[in-house]
Amino acid sequence: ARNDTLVVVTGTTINSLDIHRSGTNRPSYQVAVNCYDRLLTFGHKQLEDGSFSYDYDNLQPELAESWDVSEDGRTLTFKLRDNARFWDGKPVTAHDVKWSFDRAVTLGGFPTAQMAAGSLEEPEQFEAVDDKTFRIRLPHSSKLTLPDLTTPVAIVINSEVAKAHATDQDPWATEYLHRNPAGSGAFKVERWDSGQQLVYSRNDDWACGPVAKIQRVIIREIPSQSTRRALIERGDVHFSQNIPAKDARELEAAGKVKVVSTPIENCLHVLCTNLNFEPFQDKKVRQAIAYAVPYEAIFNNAAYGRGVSMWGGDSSKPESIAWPQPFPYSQDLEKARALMAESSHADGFSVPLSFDLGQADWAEPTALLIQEALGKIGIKVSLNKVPGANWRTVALVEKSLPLHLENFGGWLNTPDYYFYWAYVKGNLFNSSNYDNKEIAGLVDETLYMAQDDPKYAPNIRRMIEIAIDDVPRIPLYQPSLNVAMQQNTTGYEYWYHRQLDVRPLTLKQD
Amino acid sequence: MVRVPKRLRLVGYRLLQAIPVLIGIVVVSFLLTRALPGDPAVYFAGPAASEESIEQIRVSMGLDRSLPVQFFAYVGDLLRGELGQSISTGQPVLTELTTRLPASLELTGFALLFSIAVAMPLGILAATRPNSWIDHLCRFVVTAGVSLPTFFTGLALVYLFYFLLGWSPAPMGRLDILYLSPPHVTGFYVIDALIDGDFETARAALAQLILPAVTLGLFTLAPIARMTRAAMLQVLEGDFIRTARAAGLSGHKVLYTYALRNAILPVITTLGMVFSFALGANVLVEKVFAWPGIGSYAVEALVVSDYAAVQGFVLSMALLFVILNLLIDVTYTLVDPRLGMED
Amino acid sequence: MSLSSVKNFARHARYVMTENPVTALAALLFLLIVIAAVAGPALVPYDPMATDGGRALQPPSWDHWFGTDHLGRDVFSRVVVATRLDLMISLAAVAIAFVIGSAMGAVAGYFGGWADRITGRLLDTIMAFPLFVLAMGVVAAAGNTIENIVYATAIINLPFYARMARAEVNIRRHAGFVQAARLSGNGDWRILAQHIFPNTLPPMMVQISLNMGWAILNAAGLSFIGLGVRPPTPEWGIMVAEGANFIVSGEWWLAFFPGVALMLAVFTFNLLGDGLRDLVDPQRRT
Amino acid sequence: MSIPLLDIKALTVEFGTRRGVVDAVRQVSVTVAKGETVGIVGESGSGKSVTSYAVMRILDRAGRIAGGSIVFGGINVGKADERTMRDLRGREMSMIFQNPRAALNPIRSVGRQIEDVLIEHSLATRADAREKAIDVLKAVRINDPESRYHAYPFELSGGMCQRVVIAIALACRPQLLIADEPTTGLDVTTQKAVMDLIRELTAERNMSTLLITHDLGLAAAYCDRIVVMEKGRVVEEADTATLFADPQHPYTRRLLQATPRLDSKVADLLPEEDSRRRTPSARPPGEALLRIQDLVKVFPGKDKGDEYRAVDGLSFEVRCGESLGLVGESGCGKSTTSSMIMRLLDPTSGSIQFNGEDIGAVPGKRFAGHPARAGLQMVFQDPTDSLNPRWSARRSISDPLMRLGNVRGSALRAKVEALAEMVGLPEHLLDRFPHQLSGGQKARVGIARAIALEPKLLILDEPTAALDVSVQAVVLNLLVELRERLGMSYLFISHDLNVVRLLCERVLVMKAGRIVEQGPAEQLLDSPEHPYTRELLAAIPHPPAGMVPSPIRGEPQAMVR
Ligand SMILES: Nc1ncnc2c1ncn2[C@@H]1O[C@H](COP(=O)(O)OP(=O)(O)OP(=O)(O)O)[C@@H](O)[C@H]1O
Ligand SMILES: Nc1ncnc2c1ncn2[C@@H]1O[C@H](COP(=O)(O)OP(=O)(O)OP(=O)(O)O)[C@@H](O)[C@H]1O
Ligand SMILES: [Mg+2]
Ligand SMILES: [Mg+2]
Repeated sequence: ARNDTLVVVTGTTINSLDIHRSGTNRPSYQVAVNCYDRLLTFGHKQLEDGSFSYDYDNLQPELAESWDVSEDGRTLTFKLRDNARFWDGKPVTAHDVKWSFDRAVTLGGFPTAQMAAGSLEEPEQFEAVDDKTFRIRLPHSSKLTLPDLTTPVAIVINSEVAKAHATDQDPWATEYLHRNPAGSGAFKVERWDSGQQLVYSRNDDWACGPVAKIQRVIIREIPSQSTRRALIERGDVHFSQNIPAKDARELEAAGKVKVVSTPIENCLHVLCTNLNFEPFQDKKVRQAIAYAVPYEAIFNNAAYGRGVSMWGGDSSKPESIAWPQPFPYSQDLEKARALMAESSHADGFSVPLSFDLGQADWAEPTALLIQEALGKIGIKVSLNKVPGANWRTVALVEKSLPLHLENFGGWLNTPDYYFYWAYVKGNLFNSSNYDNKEIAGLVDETLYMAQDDPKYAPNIRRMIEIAIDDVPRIPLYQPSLNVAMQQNTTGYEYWYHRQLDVRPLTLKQD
Repeated sequence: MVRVPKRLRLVGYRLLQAIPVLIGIVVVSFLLTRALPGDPAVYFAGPAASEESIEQIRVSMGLDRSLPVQFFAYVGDLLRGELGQSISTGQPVLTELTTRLPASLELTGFALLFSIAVAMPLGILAATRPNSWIDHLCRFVVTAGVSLPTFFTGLALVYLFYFLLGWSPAPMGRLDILYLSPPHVTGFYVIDALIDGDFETARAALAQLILPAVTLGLFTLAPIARMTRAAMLQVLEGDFIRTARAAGLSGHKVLYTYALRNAILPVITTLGMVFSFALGANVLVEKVFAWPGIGSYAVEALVVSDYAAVQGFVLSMALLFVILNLLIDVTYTLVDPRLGMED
Repeated sequence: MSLSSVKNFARHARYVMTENPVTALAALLFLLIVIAAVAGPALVPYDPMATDGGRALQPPSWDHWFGTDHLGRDVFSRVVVATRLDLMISLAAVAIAFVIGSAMGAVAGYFGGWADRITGRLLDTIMAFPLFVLAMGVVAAAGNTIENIVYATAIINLPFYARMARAEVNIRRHAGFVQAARLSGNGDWRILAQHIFPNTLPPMMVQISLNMGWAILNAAGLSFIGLGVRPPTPEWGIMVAEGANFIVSGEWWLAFFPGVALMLAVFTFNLLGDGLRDLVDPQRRT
Repeated sequence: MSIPLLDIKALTVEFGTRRGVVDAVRQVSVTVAKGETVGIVGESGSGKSVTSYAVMRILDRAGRIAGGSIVFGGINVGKADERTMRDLRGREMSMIFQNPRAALNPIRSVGRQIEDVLIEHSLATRADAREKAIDVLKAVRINDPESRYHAYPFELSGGMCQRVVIAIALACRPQLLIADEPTTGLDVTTQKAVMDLIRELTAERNMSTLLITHDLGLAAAYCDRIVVMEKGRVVEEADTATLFADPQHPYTRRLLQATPRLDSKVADLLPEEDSRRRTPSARPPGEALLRIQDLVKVFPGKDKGDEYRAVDGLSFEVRCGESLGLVGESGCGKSTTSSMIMRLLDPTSGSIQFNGEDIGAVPGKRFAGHPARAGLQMVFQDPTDSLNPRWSARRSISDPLMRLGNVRGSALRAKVEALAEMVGLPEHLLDRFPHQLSGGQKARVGIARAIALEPKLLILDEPTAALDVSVQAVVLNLLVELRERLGMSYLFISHDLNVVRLLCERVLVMKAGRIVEQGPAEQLLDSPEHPYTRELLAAIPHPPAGMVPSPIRGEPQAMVR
């Protein structure tokens, strides 16, 4: 019946059912979320606007019934649920967990990198003590390890099924799992028509939480954004994931459908200057730009007011360690011109401003506004749209874009985690080529440090202070994840991985 | 006695002619993909991949080898019928092509049917009344069709017929969510559903087809109508039309059996061109209507430098083109007895 | 050209116009487009690039005849200013395609043999690509600059001219006047260039006008998939492409006005074709 | 005479054109009685075809019967509705056209085309249509009608096609047959066969025939009565014998005179007072200018063994100052021969010696720069086709002067104007484009261009075939004059022996790429030896000889507008 089938539209294509496989794209992570279980998960909390979000501070068991951290924090022991079974009826064992984790740290690429963020790097760290006991040994204790176990990469796969389909060339059964998930999660994949749709059907025997209310979920891929809007507005679909800010504002105003906008934790839309590019080596130039950016206009015309403003902060010495937090810049062309005049490029210069084609909905208006504003302080900006594939290469790998718009957001919600990726020389999202010994040292020190360590807060404050003063990355605003749903659709929860977790969703009978 | 082998030879000659074209296509598509910016290894490695894992993937994809080596490897794969795996969709290119090509063909075919059904009568009407206001009106109408970008027409039609009026089903691809796709026989949903005896699904599939097909069809009206008009005008001036009229044949017979059949040849040529043209325009229409066709696939593949997918797409298109030309030739020989008999 | 022949031509042009009202209309529209292209930036009420967040997405009004876009830029000004670029793109693309394509086709058609076979296969190869996809590929590979868009458009139009030129030259290569030219001591190249080729112009004119329209549409299509002209340059195609996303949310003017401009231009070029043919066709002179 | 079958009274037909209304036919009255054959003659554009279209009511959309009446078998054709007309057409009256190949639907088998007519007029059902169609084919004496039934027009020769057209026209046994130049484009022997067939069939069935032609000889041979039209009007109407014996209207006389006859001289073709009359003076032939030896041209076919020997071992010579005629039926290789001599086509073997030099050895491609180029020129068969449509007459004539003569600027202007004057082309026409010139004028431009470099040898490939007789008369006289003035030699190609005789001292008769007979013109034509020559001669329809009236009165018709 229609009432227990939920129809979701997305604009992106799911290209694999296996998150560990290299080449699997971001939209495919939802399969890991919905069809597999992890050892741990987060609880949820209600936000000020009444919507629900996962709660970073509230770790909850998923496959693990309980867990135990050793005194030195370097041994983690998990007890698995007795009743947890894979879809084929086989009980979930510690061997499956070990096999799955081994797989994640061995296959390379993204899963390995993400596991490493939690200091999970080698198979030797994982041990299946017995069928129901699983142990992790860490080289050092880390506050990131447990949260990292909630990420979509830390899933537990039915190792027997997988091994049955493994071959010599493909010992980790990537070919098989790519098309055939083998999990214990709340939903199974009923069919997958590549480029068209993905259909989930409920796993009635799910052990790690309340069985889902919805029988089937159809994820339809609709590339045209306006078609997606028309569909949700006409009521032909229940849920539209990740809608543009403009639609969010307008749909909310129209009131026919529910719109939920959640600021994305640990995520910033930033204007990055590349320090390999000569003019940007001058801090004055970077600050001048930070004072020239029309934050307000960008927030209104590119973000349509969705998200959190990140300019006009009170002081250049941060008081809190909250991340992200507003930088003390706001548009002040006088100041900007003055700074330019003092800088080594008083006569201005020309620079291309690049952005990712796939992000054009916010990046393009933003870039246009920045182009215009920088023109006023003598920086001639030309715009450069970079197609998706190319973007990663030039922006993040080669790091060769002089001036560009970037939108990194860390899954693990701590400032040091963000700084690790975005401010430390050589790391992927440091597309500014920013190199600051002090920040690097501070990150090193704080990355694994517990947040209640007394040294933690001052270090973080110092980090932020440097970032404010040096501004290699100029924060524009903290974006929101916007979704729209029909009035009868409830139970939506925001997750840091920005995938739709269909497990708690319900459809009210009407 | 002489005729059949001569025509057969004509077809054979055509096939031979296709060989250099196919070779050309293979080379061009290979070079084109390698010229694309972006590094598939980087893309493939996914977010947060390290330098060495990218390098590892590059090696495993064979991208570290020199271009000629890559080319020969590619040709070798091709000869083994191996089209490779698409990195953007994670499916073997061959699978993608076999599921998506029918979708595109169904759409294009339907669009052309629509276009022919509208453009040919308009062309004939215009040709029988040259320079009258009807003629001008026809010209105006068909030109208007080709004056707007397809994606604009498509979105405008969606807005009007789906969003405002609600007459058209949701533009969500080939079939509404309520229906299951019919068992695969030809890959054309309407036909498959009919074969299955499932008229309800056939109707639903047809309903999904209408808007995109009209969008695409509008774009192809002009060349067909223009060619029909020109060819009809020329034929109608012919002496044999006068003979037929003088022999007292009815206007209908003169117009259709005598004039139109003669005028149809250049129209068929145009149709062939329009078909390949429409397959290109498909790219945009498919995007608007979430049509899981080969065109939208190609766009995505191109944007992410998905070599195998782009090459597979181009190759299948080239084959289609060759087949299409053969079909046209065969139609020609069926319609025109003179063919192959003189030079 | 002597004065009298200029006069003759003018008279002929007038005759062509008056004889076909549609051509006259097209000529008028073309004039309008040319004026907008030449004087556009001087005529418009606003700076086409100036953003103003305060007046974003305003519907058409007295102040903003065509409304404003999502950055508060005046759509009317942008539409008018875009004329020059669009005209340039289509003219350049068609000119390149015409010159190279018809030269290739003419040589193939005249000399036949290997030249013909090689060009034939080359053209088949180009034609075997769905044309728009080829354009996409070229632009994606070479980068989305205006020049590359022009080249891509030229490449996909080239086969049309080449085939047409080939066919038209081929039917004339044994014509009486060609033989006569040979008797008059003309070599092959001169015969091709002076005698045969000019005679192929009338049908080519129709193709030219059709392609000029297509060139703009092509650029628009490229913009739609993000490979078009770079922002913030006003260009009809990209304006329609961007505006198209606003249709469903009710901001119809964003796509509508540039769409109408585009349509009008394509329309003008299309309709102008027959007139152009008549203009270059001496058979129509009386 | 009883009530005529067809009675046209004061017929006026108008055409609405861009430049106002054109009266194509004015006040024309013609009657055709049962069983009678009436000829309508007149020059191109005189309204013959339009009259016949009006009778069938198949005028173009622009045309309209503006006055008068056409009554056929008691039915007023001008007023009848379309249904009635459809029944009438094909069934009661039918029509055949010139260029039979084009008159048939190219992609429908001839049998089907006949069936279409039979079925349309309910004279056959689908079941027996085929049988009846074959009967019809038999009636027009097509041999092996069963297999011809399946043939497409392109598989039949011109004469055969015309038989099929006649078969279609006569399938329903109509009472009136209108034949609009039924034999133009066919060669003389085929013409005779077709005309004889029409005469036989119509006589057999007691049908009436309206024969439209510009060939007085043809009309004389086949018609009972002749109507002469000029500029849309009937100027004279009489029994055939009367008309030829005593033409009344000056136009008729001029027409009669311009038609070459067995005994006419080239000057006789023009009225006596016409200043352009010329008489060729007999000159002693000089030494050989052009010597052809064993000339062979083989066209490769699609397959091996398919090859075609268009010219098969030709040897002859043209002496200085001589005019040599080359005759033969269509397709016998005349044009191929001339192309080879002109070095437009490379011979397969054999030699072409011009002025003692073997120019046949120089490849045609490179002959453009050869010193002998200017000495060899040609006037083409089709004046329209041989002029570049984008070039004005002046430019066309200038071309050889600029390329080979190196004449530029005002010298060029003067030279072109002198040439125009020489060929009788008024100066104001020099700036016109070909389509703005009449056939005769175009022919003159072609001649002016050919003689611009004062060539030693001029090949004339049927230069008058596309022209009206009166224009032909002027052109022939012009050619005589030019030869005298410039001392050229002519190789005159034609299939019309009468014309050849007017101009040439010596004649070669060609058949299938070989020469079958040659000799002095008079002798060869008076006492032909080869049967083929005799056949050619017999096929030419002649107006009754010796009836040329005394000097024509009235003003000479201006050929040049
Ligand atoms: N469709 C038409 N529109 C305008 N004028 C026409 C049309 N058809 C014929 N005419 C005019 O009518 C006149 C008579 O033409 P018609 O075809 O009857 O001549 P004809 O005697 O048959 O000549 P020919 O020997 O060349 O066939 C010509 O001057 C021609 O210009
Ligand atoms: N290029 C060619 N290839 C093959 N066959 C040809 C070619 N040109 C001419 N022929 C053939 O050669 C033969 C002689 O042709 P040609 O044109 O010399 O005849 P003709 O005597 O001039 O006839 P007409 O009186 O009809 O002009 C014809 O049967 C023709 O079909
Ligand atoms: Mg006529
Ligand atoms: Mg000839």
